[in-house]
Amino acid sequence: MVNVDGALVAKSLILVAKKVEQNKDHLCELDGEVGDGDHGVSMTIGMRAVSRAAKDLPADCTPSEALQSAADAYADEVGATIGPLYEAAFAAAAQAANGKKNLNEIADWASIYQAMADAIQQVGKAQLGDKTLLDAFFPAVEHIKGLAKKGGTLEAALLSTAERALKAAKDTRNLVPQKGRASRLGDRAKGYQDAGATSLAVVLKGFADGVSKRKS
Amino acid sequence: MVNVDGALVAKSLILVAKKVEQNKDHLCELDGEVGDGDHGVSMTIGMRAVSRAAKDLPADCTPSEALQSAADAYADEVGATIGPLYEAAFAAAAQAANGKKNLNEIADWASIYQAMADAIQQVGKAQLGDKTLLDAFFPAVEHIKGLAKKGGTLEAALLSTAERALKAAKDTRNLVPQKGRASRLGDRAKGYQDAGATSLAVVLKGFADGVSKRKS
Amino acid sequence: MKKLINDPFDVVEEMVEGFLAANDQIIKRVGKRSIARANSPIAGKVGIVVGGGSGHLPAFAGYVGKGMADGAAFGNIFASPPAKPVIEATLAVDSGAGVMYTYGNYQGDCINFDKAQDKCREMGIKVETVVLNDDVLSAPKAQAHKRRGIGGLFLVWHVAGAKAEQLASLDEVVAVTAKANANTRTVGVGLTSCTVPANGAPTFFLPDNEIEIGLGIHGEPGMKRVKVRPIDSIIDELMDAILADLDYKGTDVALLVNGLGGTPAEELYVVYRRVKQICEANKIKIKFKHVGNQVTALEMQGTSVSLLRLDTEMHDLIKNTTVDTCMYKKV
Amino acid sequence: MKKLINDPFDVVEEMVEGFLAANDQIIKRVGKRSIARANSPIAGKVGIVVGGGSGHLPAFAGYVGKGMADGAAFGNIFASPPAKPVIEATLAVDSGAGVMYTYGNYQGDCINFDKAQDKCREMGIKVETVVLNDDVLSAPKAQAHKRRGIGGLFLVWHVAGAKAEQLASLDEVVAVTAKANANTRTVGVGLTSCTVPANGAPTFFLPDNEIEIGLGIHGEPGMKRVKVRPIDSIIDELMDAILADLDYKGTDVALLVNGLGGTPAEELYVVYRRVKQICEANKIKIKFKHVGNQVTALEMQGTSVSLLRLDTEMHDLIKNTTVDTCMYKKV
Ligand SMILES: Nc1ncnc2c1ncn2[C@@H]1O[C@H](COP(=O)(O)OP(=O)(O)O)[C@@H](O)[C@H]1O
Ligand SMILES: Nc1ncnc2c1ncn2[C@@H]1O[C@H](COP(=O)(O)OP(=O)(O)O)[C@@H](O)[C@H]1O
Ligand SMILES: [Mg+2]
Ligand SMILES: [Mg+2]
Ligand SMILES: [Mg+2]
Ligand SMILES: [Mg+2]
Repeated sequence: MVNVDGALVAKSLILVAKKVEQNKDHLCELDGEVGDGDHGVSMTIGMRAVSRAAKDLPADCTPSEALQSAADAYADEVGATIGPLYEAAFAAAAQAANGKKNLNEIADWASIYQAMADAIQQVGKAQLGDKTLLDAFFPAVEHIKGLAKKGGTLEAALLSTAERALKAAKDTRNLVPQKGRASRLGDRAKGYQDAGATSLAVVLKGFADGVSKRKS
Repeated sequence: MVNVDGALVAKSLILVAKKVEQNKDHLCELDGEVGDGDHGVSMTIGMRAVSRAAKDLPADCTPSEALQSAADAYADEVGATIGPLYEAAFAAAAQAANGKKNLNEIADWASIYQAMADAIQQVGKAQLGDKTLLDAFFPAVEHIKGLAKKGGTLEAALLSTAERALKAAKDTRNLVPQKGRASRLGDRAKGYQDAGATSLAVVLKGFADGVSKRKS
Repeated sequence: MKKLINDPFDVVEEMVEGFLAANDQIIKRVGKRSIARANSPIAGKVGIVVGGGSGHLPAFAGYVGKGMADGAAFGNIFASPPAKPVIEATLAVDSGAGVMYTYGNYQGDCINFDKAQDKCREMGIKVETVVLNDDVLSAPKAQAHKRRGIGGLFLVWHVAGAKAEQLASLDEVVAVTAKANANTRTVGVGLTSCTVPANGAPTFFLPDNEIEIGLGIHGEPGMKRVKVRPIDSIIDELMDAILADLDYKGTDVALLVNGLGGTPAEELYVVYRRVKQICEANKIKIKFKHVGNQVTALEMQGTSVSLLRLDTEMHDLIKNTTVDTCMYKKV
Repeated sequence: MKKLINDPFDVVEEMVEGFLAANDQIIKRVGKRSIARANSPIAGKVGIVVGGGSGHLPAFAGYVGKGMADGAAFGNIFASPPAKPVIEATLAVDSGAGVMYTYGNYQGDCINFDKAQDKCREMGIKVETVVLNDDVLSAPKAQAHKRRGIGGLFLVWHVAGAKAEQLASLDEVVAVTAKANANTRTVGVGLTSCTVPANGAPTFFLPDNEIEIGLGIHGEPGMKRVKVRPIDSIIDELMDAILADLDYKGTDVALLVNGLGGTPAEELYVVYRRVKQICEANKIKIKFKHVGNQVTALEMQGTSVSLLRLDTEMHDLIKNTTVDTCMYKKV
């Protein structure tokens, strides 16, 4: 079993950043169908800053410190809608991880993901079904909460949670957006997968791979 | 044998205008290779004005009056390089036709074409080989002067003169332009057929068809 | 993608650097992504802070200077700035008379500016906000609060800036800005999309025979896609939408025919010609007219038409104020 | 082709109509294709008449107004006006102090303006001409008289207009205009071509990874085609060409980073940033700087950089003159 200490959380953040950047063009394309085509760019800019901050962390940082550095990086660099959402999410994650030397339990991550999703909802005021990243995140949170009760390895739990998020992201296709610029298109935005939900799935996959120390 | 009176000259001018407009896009394309892509447009604007003026002429106008109306139409509407050139050309044609009730002899047209080419040279100061419309016009003038000596029908003479102009226009491909904006490209402009030479051939074809009363 | 840029991720940084250098007589830098008038804070004057995503020049930074805005925050391309540069601009322009934020109605801007407002109020600065929502076609009238802000921003800020220049109180500046916004309507049409540099491909694809009615200023799709047709009939449709939304008949207006960035000025004058004909037919008197690129979307081709219904106060404010901002001057 | 137009053959007519209506405080119509300042002729003032093909706004008509030109003639798109509108403008602006024609060096313009000059002189009007040829890359230095006029026109007219505004004599206005021209150099780069409306297709095709160095303002091909690369290295090459052609080291300059019509302002500021670095490295002091669309080619994308080497006279002329033309204002 891996020991998910602050250093590994930091490494995971760097991996998340890499994955997001690899998906930049795809995320922009999705956003371009109904929005302004910049989602992949905003996420890349934010995660590049997160990555830089993670690399600057001391080796003995706590998980909470690592997550808070991500929040701070987002705060200054990104703006847009997604900036405050991820800033709040990472800050809430840091809060949820506070006092912990490591995040080795599925329950740790369940509470972190829950805190992140809640924070995003608090800032963005979106409801389930509004066709936002929450439509990927909330199902993922429910999923990992179930796994925390059931038990199993952390690696497997994070991976299947990321998969759950991706499936949910794909399901946003049928939703009519209620928030952000896509909402102005109404039914015209139906049929397109939500960009933010898709990037959220990429982020969760990044954490899963980072924690299980796998490469891709 | 047709009687080329003022009315038929007017009709020919209308036909020339129609032919020029039919060739608009092609002429623009040629000009666009080395110039600013507007030659077909300038010629169309000019010949539309010529056509309008020709339609307004009294039925009993003289050939000279018809040609002068074309000069006046060009003067006010076109500008560009081509405007003053054709204005001068039509005015010189009117001058050459002055006092004549009809233009039934090959020699009439030989002197008209000669006067037109000379006027263009006087205004534009281009030499043979400078890759301008004169490189189509001068060979055509030489050709019709030869025919005037040899004899034959006017229709056949004008037609073969237009053909001579077209061949000469095609031969401009190998020239390096010395006048106008294409001249700034130097050798880069080699290989492209000169737009003005091409439209000159269209104009001469229009006269030939107009006089022989053929449709196209 | 072909653009006059270096690394696409450096565009905003390098653009800001060039913008500052080119306008150093008018503005100063007050943070990495924030500027203020060189002589800020101006004693007794309400500070007007504008901002939003980059890619809309002259909006927003281009309007910092005498007669319009006092400070601005730059976001990334088409992305609202974070709260930080807004706060920096606020601190730089606050003379004690208070600060007004005014920007187009986009979720990202609202979230980030509100955050800045909260923080600045905590610091004891009086901050008020007027969010602008002139884009008629972006939501039905019953949901006008959801409409986004586009070209009309320029007209509203003309009024707001003039009022603040007179050293009016924060309440007065807010009131006249809200009034100007309530009397401003815009409709737009897009011919092409545009390319976010770090994206590298156009945001969407419009076939060569289709245009988007109701297009915004981010290259995002508009309200409906229609076939290309003569501009007069398009303008007729746009003006119908404006005139149906607010009663302009017989009133005085300030008018903007706005270019979206990639459209030649010649075409904007063809548009103005038709707009003026329609105004005349509706007995609308055009008191101030502007034809040009004021609120753009990178190299997008298209136009928007904005009308601000004037009362005497707004009319005189515009009339009597010289404007000398980075990118817009009124002698 | 997608444009905000009706019949492509009506574009110039409708554009002129809109232009006149939008600028009726500044100009009046004096012919079908000619305009003059509303208060022309101005007693004792040399009248400056500019003009050329349409498609270059603000050039040329956009510069009619206080501090720049007195009259202008509109040609068709990219086609010099005939002599007639030039004559109309001349008659409208001549106060008896004489008239100066000043325009870019294109064969069509030279022929038509010369014709107008001849006719006006026959009528007893004093007319002189200064043809502008700032485009370094359009001919080698030994054949500088063959060079065409592009973005630098704007800088030269700034000086010329200021001198005429001071009621200087025709000889003096001509002299300072010629001096400004002799001290102005421009180089340009094009990313895309443009579409003459009545043509309907782009003048030429540039692949998505190629640009044209030395491009003019008619969408015509430039001097050489190169692969896309970072703008800094392109600007370095352009500035090398300028600095090799005229000695700017240690001098004061007025500077223009010009947009060709379809390029976002953001990119022009990225260009300005680099130009400024190069000027600093060469101890060139930028006294006046302009970043924007001044001499355009419809919706062409690209930029040109112009430097005018100032002496005290030209410096003070620019500095002390307010400009209030149709499309350019200097407070
Ligand atoms: N209120 C909201 N709450 C949660 N997520 C949201 C909200 N509004 C938008 N989003 C998410 O943000 C994504 C768009 O982000 P992005 O393109 O970066 O921002 P912008 O719309 O400002 O350009 C959407 O796909 C959606 O998932
Ligand atoms: N000095 C000249 N004398 C004769 N013909 C000329 C001269 N200069 C240019 N031309 C002709 O004019 C043509 C270009 O005409 P056009 O495109 O209408 O004018 P512009 O170059 O002003 O756009 C050239 O192809 C050439 O044949
Ligand atoms: Mg977006
Ligand atoms: Mg041409
Ligand atoms: Mg955005
Ligand atoms: Mg031309």
